[in-house]
Amino acid sequence: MDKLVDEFVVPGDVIGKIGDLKVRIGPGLLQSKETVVATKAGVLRYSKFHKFYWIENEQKRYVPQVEDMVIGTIVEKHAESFKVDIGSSCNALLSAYSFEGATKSNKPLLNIGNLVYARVTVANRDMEPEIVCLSQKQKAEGFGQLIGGYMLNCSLGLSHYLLSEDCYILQVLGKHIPYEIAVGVNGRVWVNSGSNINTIIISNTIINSQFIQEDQIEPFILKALETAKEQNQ
Amino acid sequence: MVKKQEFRRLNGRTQGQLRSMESEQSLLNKADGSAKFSQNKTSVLAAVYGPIEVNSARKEKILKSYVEVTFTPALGNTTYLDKEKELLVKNAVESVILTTLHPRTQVSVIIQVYSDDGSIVSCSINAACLALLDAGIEMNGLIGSITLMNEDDDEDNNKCLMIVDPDLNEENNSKAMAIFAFSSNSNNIVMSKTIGTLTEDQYFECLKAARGCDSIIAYMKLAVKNRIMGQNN
Amino acid sequence: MEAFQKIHPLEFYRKFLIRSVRPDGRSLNDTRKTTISTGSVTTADGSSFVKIGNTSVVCGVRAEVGEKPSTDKSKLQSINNHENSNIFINIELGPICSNTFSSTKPSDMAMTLCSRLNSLINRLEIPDTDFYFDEEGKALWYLYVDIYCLDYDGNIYDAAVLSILSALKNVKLPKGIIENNDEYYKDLEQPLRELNIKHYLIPTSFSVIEDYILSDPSLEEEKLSTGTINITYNEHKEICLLLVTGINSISESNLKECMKKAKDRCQYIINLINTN
Amino acid sequence: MKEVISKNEKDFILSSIDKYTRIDGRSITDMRSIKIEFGKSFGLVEVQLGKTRVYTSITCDIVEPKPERPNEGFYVFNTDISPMSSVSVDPNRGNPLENELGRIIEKGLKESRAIDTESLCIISGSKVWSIKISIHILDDCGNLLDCASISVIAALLHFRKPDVTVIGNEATIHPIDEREPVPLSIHHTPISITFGFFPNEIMIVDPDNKEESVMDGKLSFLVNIHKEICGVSKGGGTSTSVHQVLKCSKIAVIKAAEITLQIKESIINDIKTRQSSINNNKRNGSGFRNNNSKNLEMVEHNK
Repeated sequence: MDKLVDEFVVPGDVIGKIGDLKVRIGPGLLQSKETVVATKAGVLRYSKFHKFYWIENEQKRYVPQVEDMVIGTIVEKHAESFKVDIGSSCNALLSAYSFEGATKSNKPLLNIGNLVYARVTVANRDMEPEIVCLSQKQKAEGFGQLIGGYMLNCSLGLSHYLLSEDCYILQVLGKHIPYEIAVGVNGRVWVNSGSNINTIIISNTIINSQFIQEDQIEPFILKALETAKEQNQ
Repeated sequence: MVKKQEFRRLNGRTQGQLRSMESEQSLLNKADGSAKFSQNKTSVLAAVYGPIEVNSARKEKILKSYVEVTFTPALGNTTYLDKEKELLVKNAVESVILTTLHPRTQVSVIIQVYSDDGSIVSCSINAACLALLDAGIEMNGLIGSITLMNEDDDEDNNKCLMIVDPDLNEENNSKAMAIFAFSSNSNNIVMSKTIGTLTEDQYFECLKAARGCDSIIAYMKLAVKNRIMGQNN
Repeated sequence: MEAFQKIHPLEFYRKFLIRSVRPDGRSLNDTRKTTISTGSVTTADGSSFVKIGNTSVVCGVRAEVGEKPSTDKSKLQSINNHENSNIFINIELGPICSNTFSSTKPSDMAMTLCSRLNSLINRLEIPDTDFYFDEEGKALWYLYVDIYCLDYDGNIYDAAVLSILSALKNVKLPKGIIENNDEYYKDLEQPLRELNIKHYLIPTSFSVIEDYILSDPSLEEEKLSTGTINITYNEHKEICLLLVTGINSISESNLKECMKKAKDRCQYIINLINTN
Repeated sequence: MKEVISKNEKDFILSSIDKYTRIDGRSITDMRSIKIEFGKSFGLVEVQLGKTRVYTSITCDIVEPKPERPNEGFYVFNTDISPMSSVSVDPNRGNPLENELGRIIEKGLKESRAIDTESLCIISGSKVWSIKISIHILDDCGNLLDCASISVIAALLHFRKPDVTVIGNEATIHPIDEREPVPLSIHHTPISITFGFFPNEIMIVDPDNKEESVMDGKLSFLVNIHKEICGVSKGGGTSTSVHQVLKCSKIAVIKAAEITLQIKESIINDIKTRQSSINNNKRNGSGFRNNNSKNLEMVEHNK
């Protein structure tokens, strides 16, 4: 089953037989009568820890999955719930009670255009996705409204990379500029820092990080900081 | 027996020789997936949005996603001739997309012709396939298309010569033409259209020669591999 | 039984297809009763009315005189551009024939059919001299063929091709003379002459439902079908148009089988066209 | 499906413009980088202004002129905002922005006599050139008017029509490979520069789509290299003071000069590459590229 791991696959390539081994297949793979077939073009990855196969590819359109952390923009406001755009094919439903400490009397004051950081609880192809602003332990833990700052759009691959623990870019940025960041798996990143110029520098480094080598990121940031200092003299 | 000097066409290509192919992917910023495919002077840009919300409720399908194709020629506005090209591209593309994975959504493929120098429908189908791969739409295989043409052999004029991938002036004084589309996962005919009068054995001769379409599919795999692998290492 | 057909149309059809019969009693290869009558519209220069099962189509031909286009040399002579042929076909699929069509915008199907028929008409190879209004051919006859679908129950392509062919056979064009190069006078003494159409066009259509091939599909069958095959032969069994479209692909053997079925039907259609 | 912009982004853009900084690091009077690519034959140009992309194609054919103007040719403009430019464009419903764009460019060219229709006459009364210009908007990332006007001007300068010799009233058209094709007669090249206005008297050059959704008003100048203003388009929004309009026109003149130089340069070196490719074809005598031994030549451009 894993002779193709870390190899480039194209839709229609047969990955292997299921046989009796217990294995989970993720996005980009499809089981059709005992064989697993690739449905997207990309690199086949296998994580031994979760026994999980998936295809890593460069994509912009987000397809909701359960337990994904996403950033959404509120599009409609109803009495009991909000409609939130998370960049997928249809808007997600956010109930007004899915906030920490929200009761019938004190509902969260959100209106159209606000940003929320939420977790996807219901996601399947026949139903509207549903999101909540609570962690599994029903605590806020960073979920909820994002105030101020700036939101940028990037590809899904980059947002996964930013979420990985050893993400080099965020550590380097942290050395030079104090900032606050929320990364949504749907290709949206919310950044906030002391001054507008710093936020702009952070968002530009994140967007250009795909195109410049790792060792050139630090000089890129330092140069941007100098030009910012001269500008506001 | 002297080997007959290999027949050379006006533009210097031999009978079965395709034009040199160039391709470029994810060049548009707004589209979910985009690709430019050009065969010498014929070049086409294809963009894909999907899966997105259906723009008119009448077209919404309950169990499948609705595939919509828009074909705009290089000059002026679309005429009824382009509507037929839209239908050919739509059928060829819809046979590879796994539409049942995203019911009640829409995948819109937009084709813009840069310059038309013959076999424009085949070039559009190849460009659409590359754009779908770039957008990460679930597919069960790649689709490639090829155009063939019958020309009167000037030596003995009852036998006619069958040439591959004609350009515009070859196409304009051709006796008959046939467009084929094959997918990579089965050697059945996905789409075929003939223009002009062909006898049956000429048609099946064209069908046999159209298997040259596998080289186009092989090229597409290489193109996507270079783009994705090129980025990672 | 009605409810079952409404809720699970595919299951309902599969039950019939297993025994290779269809709900309306036809076997898989049977075609519906086809009737062709010509000359039904007296005001047109040529007309025909075709009925295949419930699908009925009226076709009228209006002939007009016009000068010879001066820029014919620079226009490229080719099989797939339509400017140089003197026949212009337009098909109307209005709300009268089925509720799926809107009256405002011409539907995609009508436009694709129109372009397919216009490229098919060149296969008739009608000699240019037939279109001469006067001897030297300074003025030409232009034929505007309009097809109106009265009732759409599947397989509109076959009905349209048959109606065009029989309408053109019914056309009678008078000779004429030109005076001081812009008045056209019809010459009534000379007999009206017909277009000598070299080739017959014999269309047959199939639709594919889960690897069963049904010939001459009705509307329900077209809705359920995942693939369509249109084959048009002329009387020398040469392919004038072969169109394979649809979501699942069709194997070569199935295609050969369809071709054989289409050829068997050729003679029947030729007699049908010649009788009326 | 509509483009959604959050309130946080709007507030951030407004506050950063107050401090004279913009999101992509440009200063207030900076235009985005312009990339001009020429197609396979004359008159096909694709221009990228930042991420906005516009493709223009020009063709010509011979038609009879109008009886009341026997020796005037035609310039036919056709603008089409392709559904690929943004998800909110619906292909089957008309788009008012299309004709607005087309009209501004057409007026800018025709009324300022940048292009004249007399030069298109071959035989007065019977044969004139009709030039068809199709503008396709492929990627809408703000400021479509500037990108479209640059691509139209580049296409007009780059286009060559076949050479025609007139003897009596018989015109012979020489195909392109026999006789060197003739460029169009373009007198001057008006380029559109658009300004966005923000509260407390701040104005920016070349707004992108996020700034466009936030700005109060828009003003476009069509300026040519001789510092003449060929057209002004102010599409509603806040009123602007005279002093501001004058300042805008000064900036517009400088910017237009830079852009016209860049267009002319790119056309000159494209013509050079086209000449050299034709020459080396001629030199090896067979008129086709000599590396066709391989059955399939794979050329790969990768961004």
